[in-house]
Amino acid sequence: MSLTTPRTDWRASIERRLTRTRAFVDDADPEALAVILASMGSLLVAFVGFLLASAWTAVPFGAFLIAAGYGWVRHQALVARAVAFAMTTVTLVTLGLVVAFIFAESIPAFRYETASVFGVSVPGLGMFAQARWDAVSEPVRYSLLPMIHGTVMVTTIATLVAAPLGVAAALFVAEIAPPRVRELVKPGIEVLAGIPSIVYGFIGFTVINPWASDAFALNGGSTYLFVGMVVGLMALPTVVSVAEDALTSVPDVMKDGSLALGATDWQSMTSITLPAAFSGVSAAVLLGVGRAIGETMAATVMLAGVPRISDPLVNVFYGYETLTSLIARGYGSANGVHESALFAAGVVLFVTVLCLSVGSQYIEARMRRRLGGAE
Amino acid sequence: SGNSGSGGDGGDGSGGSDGGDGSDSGGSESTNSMESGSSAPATVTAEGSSTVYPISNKGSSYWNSNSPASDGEYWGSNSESSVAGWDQIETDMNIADYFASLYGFEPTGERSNPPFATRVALSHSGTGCEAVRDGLVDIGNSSGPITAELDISEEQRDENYVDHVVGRDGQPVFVSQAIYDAGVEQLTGDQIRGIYQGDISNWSEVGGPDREIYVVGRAEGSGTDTSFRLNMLGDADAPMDVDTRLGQNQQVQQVLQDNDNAIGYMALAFSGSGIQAIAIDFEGTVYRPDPDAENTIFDSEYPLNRDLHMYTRIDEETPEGTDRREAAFLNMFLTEFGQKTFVEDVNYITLPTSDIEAEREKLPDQA
Amino acid sequence: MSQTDTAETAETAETAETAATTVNRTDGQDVSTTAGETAEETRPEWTSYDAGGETKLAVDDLDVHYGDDHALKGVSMDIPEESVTALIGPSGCGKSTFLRCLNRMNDRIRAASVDGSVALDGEGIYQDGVDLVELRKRVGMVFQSPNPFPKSIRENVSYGPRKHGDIETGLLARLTGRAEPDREEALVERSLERAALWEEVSDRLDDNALGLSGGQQQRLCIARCLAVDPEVILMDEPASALDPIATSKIEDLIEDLARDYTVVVVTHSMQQAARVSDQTAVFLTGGELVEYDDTEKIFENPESQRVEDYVSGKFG
Amino acid sequence: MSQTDTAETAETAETAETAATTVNRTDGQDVSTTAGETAEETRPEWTSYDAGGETKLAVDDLDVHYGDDHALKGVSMDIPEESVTALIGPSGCGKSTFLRCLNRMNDRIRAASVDGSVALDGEGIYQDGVDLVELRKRVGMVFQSPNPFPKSIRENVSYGPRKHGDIETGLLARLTGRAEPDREEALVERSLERAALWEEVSDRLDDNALGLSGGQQQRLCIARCLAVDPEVILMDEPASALDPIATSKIEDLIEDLARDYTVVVVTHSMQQAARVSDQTAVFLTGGELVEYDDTEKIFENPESQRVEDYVSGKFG
Amino acid sequence: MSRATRTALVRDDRTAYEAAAGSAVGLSGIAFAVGLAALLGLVAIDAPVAGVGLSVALGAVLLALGAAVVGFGVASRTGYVDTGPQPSAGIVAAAAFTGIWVAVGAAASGAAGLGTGGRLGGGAVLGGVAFATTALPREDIGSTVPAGAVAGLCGLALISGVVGPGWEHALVGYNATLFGDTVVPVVVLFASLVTGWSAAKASGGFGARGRNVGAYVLIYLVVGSILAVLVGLVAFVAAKGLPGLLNGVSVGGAGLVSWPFLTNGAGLLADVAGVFPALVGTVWLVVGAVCFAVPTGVGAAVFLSEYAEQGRFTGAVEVATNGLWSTPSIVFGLFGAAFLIPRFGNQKSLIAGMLTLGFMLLPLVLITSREAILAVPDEYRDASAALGVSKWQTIRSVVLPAAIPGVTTGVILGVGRIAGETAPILLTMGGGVLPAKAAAPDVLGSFRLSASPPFVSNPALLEATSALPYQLYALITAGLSGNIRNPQEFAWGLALTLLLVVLAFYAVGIATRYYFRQKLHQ
Ligand SMILES: Nc1ncnc2c1ncn2[C@@H]1O[C@H](COP(=O)(O)OP(=O)(O)OP(=O)(O)O)[C@@H](O)[C@H]1O
Ligand SMILES: Nc1ncnc2c1ncn2[C@@H]1O[C@H](COP(=O)(O)OP(=O)(O)OP(=O)(O)O)[C@@H](O)[C@H]1O
Ligand SMILES: [Mg+2]
Ligand SMILES: [Mg+2]
Ligand SMILES: O=P([O-])([O-])[O-]
Repeated sequence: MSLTTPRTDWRASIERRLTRTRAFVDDADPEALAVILASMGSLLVAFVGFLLASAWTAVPFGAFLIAAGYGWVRHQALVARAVAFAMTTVTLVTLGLVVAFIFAESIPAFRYETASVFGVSVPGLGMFAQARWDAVSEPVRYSLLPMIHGTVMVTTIATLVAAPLGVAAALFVAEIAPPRVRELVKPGIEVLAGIPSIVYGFIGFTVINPWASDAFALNGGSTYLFVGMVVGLMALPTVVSVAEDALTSVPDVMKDGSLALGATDWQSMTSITLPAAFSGVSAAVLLGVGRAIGETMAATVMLAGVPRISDPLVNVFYGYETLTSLIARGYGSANGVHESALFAAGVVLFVTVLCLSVGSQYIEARMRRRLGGAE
Repeated sequence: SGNSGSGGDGGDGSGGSDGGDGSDSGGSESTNSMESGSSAPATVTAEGSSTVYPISNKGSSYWNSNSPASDGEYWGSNSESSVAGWDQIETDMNIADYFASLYGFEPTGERSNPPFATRVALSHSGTGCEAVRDGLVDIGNSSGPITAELDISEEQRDENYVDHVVGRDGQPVFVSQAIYDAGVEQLTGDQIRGIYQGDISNWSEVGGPDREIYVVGRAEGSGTDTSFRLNMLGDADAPMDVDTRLGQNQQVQQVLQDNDNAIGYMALAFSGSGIQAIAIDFEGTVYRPDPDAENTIFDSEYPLNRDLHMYTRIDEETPEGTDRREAAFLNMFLTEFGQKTFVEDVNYITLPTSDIEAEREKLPDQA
Repeated sequence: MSQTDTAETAETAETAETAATTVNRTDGQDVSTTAGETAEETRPEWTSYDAGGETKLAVDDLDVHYGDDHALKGVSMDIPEESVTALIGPSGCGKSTFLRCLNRMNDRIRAASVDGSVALDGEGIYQDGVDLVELRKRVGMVFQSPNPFPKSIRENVSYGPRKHGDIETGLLARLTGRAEPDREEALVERSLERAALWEEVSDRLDDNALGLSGGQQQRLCIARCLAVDPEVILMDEPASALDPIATSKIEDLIEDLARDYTVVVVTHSMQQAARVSDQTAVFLTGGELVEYDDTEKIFENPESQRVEDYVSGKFG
Repeated sequence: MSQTDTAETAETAETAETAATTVNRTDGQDVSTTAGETAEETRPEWTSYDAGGETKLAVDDLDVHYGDDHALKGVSMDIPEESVTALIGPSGCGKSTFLRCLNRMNDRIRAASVDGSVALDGEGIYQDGVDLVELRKRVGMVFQSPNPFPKSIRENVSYGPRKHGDIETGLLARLTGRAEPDREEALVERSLERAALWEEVSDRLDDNALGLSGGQQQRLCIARCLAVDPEVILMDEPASALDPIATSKIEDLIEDLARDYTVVVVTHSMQQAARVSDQTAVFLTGGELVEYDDTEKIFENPESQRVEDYVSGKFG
Repeated sequence: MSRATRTALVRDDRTAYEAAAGSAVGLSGIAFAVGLAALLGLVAIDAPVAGVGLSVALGAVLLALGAAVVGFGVASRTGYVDTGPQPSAGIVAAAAFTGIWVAVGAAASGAAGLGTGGRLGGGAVLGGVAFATTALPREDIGSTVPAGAVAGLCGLALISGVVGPGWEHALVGYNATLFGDTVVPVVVLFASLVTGWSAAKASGGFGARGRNVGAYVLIYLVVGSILAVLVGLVAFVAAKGLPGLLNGVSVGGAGLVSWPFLTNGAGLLADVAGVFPALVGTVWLVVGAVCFAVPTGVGAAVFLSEYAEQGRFTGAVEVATNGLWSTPSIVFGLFGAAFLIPRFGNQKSLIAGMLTLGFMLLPLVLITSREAILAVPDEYRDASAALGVSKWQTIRSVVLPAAIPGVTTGVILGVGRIAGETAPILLTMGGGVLPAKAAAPDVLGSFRLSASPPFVSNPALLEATSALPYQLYALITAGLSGNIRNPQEFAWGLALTLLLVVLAFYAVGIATRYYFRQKLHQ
């Protein structure tokens, strides 16, 4: 595609939209237009009021409700469409606000941790260029490296647990299980997703940590090993259900084709189904990794809560701190740059997980295209 | 002092109380909920230190229960038990009614329905000090001085806050039972400093068994941590090197019980079975965790000894710093009854009578 | 269809309608599939055809249910070796069901339950202990719509032999010198040649098979099946998705295959059945095998009135 | 189809093949739809048929593109009032596309773009400012596969009138005394009766419509369409999913409807077209209208060689 | 080709060989189960079994299994039994055994006191041997001998007591020590897995069928363990929590159940401390989140799938919603703390918690509603349009009713997820550790009208309120104390209550989906 096409595309689509809007305005009943303008306008004002933390926010919001209610009775179709549009906007605004606030609040920390490379000062570089986090004693530094190390450790172990087990369980549910068993196993694994993470955390804290401390003569019971395993168990259902979707979306005729050639079930799975569903399965693993990275409570109650890097780096018998537990533990008592540094941890988390999400969506879309082309 | 955001709306009974009220049976627990109506004074809210929490929570529970004077278990005197300091009180009013009436509030006469409710939230000192600074609560509980917690000067403190000291804590250092049994019954201040600054990492270095030391610290910003740094390490911002940091005192106690190689610092109220307070040798003076010893941690000479504060804030509405609701509640702790029930019984050190008098001076005049 | 037919159509329609109503009245049952047949009792002798050659597959009193749905009713027929047997009949009459019984692909359908017996070379394939993998190696199947694997053409063809261990490939085999790329190459070429596809694809064996046209894909599936060297080849409407040119190629191929294999082909096109098959079995609504005989006999002079109506296009 | 046909089939197939190859060779383009026609120029006079009655729909030089795909090429025809017009032709020749142009259902397909004009009672339906809702009230449509709403039979039938506000129901109407349950009842009964369904469902009007059989569902969809009281009824293969009995009921109904309505019906069955229609339009591959004339004429003596080949079953 | 090497269509009845291999699989399974029990501390590894310690007995079993497995391979190789092995066990098996034996070699050389170089060397030598034994000979030898050797070695180690009760090994530099109590069960688990797989292959006669059986044994084991963990978890929490939950339950005269744990607070004077305020808090949280997220999510889904042109805009929204869906809950918490708290009285409050959870629920509702709406067949829309019905009427009367099953299911499952969330409310809602009954929010009764802005206020919404997951967290970090008589029991009862609340949502959600599916397929 040449460079100019998208631009003309844009212009054309904007023009199209403009003409359509004009046509819409021409067609619509003036009263209906007035009602829509009134309701949308007051909603906008209410939103601005809310942003400014004004005590008057309730007034335009009430006006919106009244205008929308009146419009609902008189011009339902138009108002419904306008309200649906407003809801879409609210969704987008939510994401926008999440991004805006997390980033805005993290700015002081990034400023504070400015470091210079080759004479250029880069805000936030200090968070990744040294390994000291100490919010109390001099020199006060906010390095995220220890927490990133912890997150990587936990996520790696969780993935080692969740990926193979999850894919195996997905294969079982999609391909192997007799129907009756499937009808039991599938909801069972879904229920696993429902167990609140604080319950895992509670069991981890009261049962696993003391046991680990005993069984391995540890200095304290917190270990990345067992936090990772617990988090892996939590990420497992995500992997299973997404991978299972991918596996079942491989057309039956492909599997039938393999079986009819005299291949065994296992051969059909490994040579046909799994390769065909490969992107879907990897998307499942990515999503599982995303969940593991974002898992908070189990890590918070099971880890020691000291921002430190274990020695040697791969020592799974220590469990210090992850990005999530840092936030959960520190928020509320922290203030100033310290608080802002917690938001910086949130930014790192958010960006990482967003990348994973976008990556898995891309991979999934590719799979859909490929399978679609196969038909 | 400042009101919380909700206080301005005219607190209602359902806003309730944290530390617990209630009645003998679950069924009638709800009787206090609505009657108080919207005209009642706002709930007194407190937040902060887990060290001060046992005192203020117990006080709040008693207050919210508003037990009648005939109830010997929770307030007042009857044939079976006599209450410390009861002779100075001698009333037939319910407990909260009595203390509130001293500041002109109308008694309700109903169990579980005090003239106004109190609520105490648990976090740690830093959070409590911030909350009272930001006007989120009426009372900020702190086990460390607000000057260290908020990093403010003493002038700023005197300008903005009233410091109500309700009791004292001789902050002991505890070790796991196994370590104590193995002979570590006493450490010098330097040894403890060494342990907490990462220079000593094995019990054998201080005469114990050949085991690593599991160094337990409290959350940064907690009063216990601040006082420990201040009194033991010499500076509120002194560097520390611990193996784990725990949210609240109680959790430190649990972890010390669960591990057999741990050392930790706590408030007195949290001593328990499975852990042992050790004697500490400060430049030749050995302070023992025994009230009857020659030098004891219950003594104000003990370097780790500290005051337990409840701060209120001075602002335009309350230039005195303490309004009538707060005063009525705080006053309860500053009686002989209060010191015995809420301070001594939860294992803290009561204030000497002279100090009580000085503290009561800070409160507004009684009605 | 001759031009005079058109004039008849109105009449035909009416006959069909009354006939159908009759069926309804006599059976008293719900006719949910395509119907419109005259009521008639099927006679056993209509289906007891003997082709003369060796019997490859002997089907005896086969009943298939899908849940409560009786899809195939007491079908018995002997399929002779090295010939083409066509199965025709209106939609939903159970042709595909019957075909899938011959290599037990019906086992993969949850609701299906099969009674009766099918014997391959005299060995019952529904008895206990039958090795399905072995059975399907011997009874190959080509599906209605082409379903190549999303792999290269070469891999598609050599898939079966590889999985059966007849050809070794892969890193380890190459390391241990056991890989036989030449044998694989020869097998792929032979199979593709038999399926009349070699010329078209010989220079792009490593391309993805999904890039082939529909007709090529279908022939690739046939080649894939031939590579396993089965004895029986089952084809379920192998040309239904194809254009006329591709169709005629497949038809030629079928006739060709019958020299070495036993071919059973389901088709919805009577012309196709007439063109390619040696014997034809006619299934009618309700899952009955109504008549089974020489193809010529079936199309020119069937015993059953219903079959006559059907092959002359009166219904279906 | 007479029995002698069978002998011819092999020949026919071959002819078809060569024909198809010819098409391929002359056009040089990919024939993705079923083909096999002889090359021939369409002449305008073959389609300029005048039925004599009032023209209900006048189609003039209609072109439809799906993206780059030219699906309908310069089609012009006048559809007379109160008669049945059949559209036939091989798959993919644009019959459905044409039909959907008549009530602008093509607007709902994003890729479709329509040029040319269609006039209903002389009023252009593609000009600016046409009210689609109004248009579709007047030009109703019945789809290929029955698609009743997952609601009760009654609600299905009264759906259109309710939404148009012809019948008021619901709480508010009942409270204000505007509800007219009797009028609704009458309308439902009348529509179902016209669709020859009343007897079968009169005692279960509140059952879910999805519980009906295919034929009943199709008639329900017709009833649903009649309840709106349109002037033109478009039907796209209304019997393709049905068994012969249901089909013949629908066919009777179509003939019946033609007394009051203008009916346009697409069908894949030439017999059906011959049975029910007054005039027939034949579309052939590429989206051309090749011939349009009296049904009898088309089936007995068409002008175009390709149409003759087509109706005599040589291809398609 | 295959016609020449055709094996029988009908396999004879189970041969003695298959039966033996089958029992070896079974025995491996039993060893696995015992190993698991020992790991969980259900049995001690020095418990006496037939006169010897369990560890020694297990060693003997492993040794026997190893020998048996090797025997199966040899019997097949020598043609003593009829099998269908392939020429090689394959690259995957070769890699796995190489890895295993490298580890064994390294560990053994380490134990023999060799340094890093020695370990590497030992590992490499044994790994090389294992690779050759697996990859080069025929499959029947390649997949049995290395496996049997692993099991045999493990068995010998256990029998000889090289690893056994009282054994310990400090992991230098890792601050951890391995003890026999954990290592023995792990060794048993591992070795029995290997022999189970190998024996399963033998019982399938090696070749494609053998691999099939082997893989299935492993997969069944994996799924079995997952389910066991699930059941174990729920059962464990139930067993620990039931005493607390049922504390003081009694049935009154009129059939009225008094359930103090659910209806009491944790007040000073309450007989049985309960979780009423947190329960009410959770209910209000869910109600609030649903009130925000469901109309918004469904509205947006309607707009996106019915009105908006499918293109860049909808694509962007899809990416955004999926991004929101996978955003960590703690980040939502941060957002709520930074955005909502300053706007609602500057303190943690119920309404901040509601909205934060609502933000989390929003993408879930949007995604599932969108899927449900897209799943409504276009035929319905076309049919309605062809009847001359306007777009909005069609959406309201046809599309939404048909989509409701999907939307409902999605909402219920989403609610189940947010009801158990802790991190966001930790930062936005807070609440007490052991609130008394009166601290339960009375939202409906607290609406106040006033003459000054904001004109409507509701103090109950603006107060910090407890919720079940938060209370559990607070109990963990605050430690267990207070007026509660049996704090452990209280905490487990609380955990069970939370688990039941969330699982109930899931059960209802799954059942709804099942019900609608059944209804659709009728
Ligand atoms: N998987 C299935 N589950 C339930 N019923 C089925 C299934 N497959 C087929 N049937 C039913 O069995 C009967 C026979 O179906 P079958 O597919 O064998 O017909 P057919 O002759 O191949 O028809 P067609 O020519 O349309 O392919 C039909 O009534 C069909 O509805
Ligand atoms: N929605 C669409 N998008 C793109 N192309 C389409 C679409 N619908 C139809 N076409 C194309 O337009 C041409 C005519 O299609 P149409 O559906 O009108 O044929 P038809 O005569 O109705 O065929 P059939 O008998 O198979 O229904 C075909 O080539 C088809 O591929
Ligand atoms: Mg079929
Ligand atoms: Mg069509
Ligand atoms: O009293 P603290 O909880 O702040 O240590």
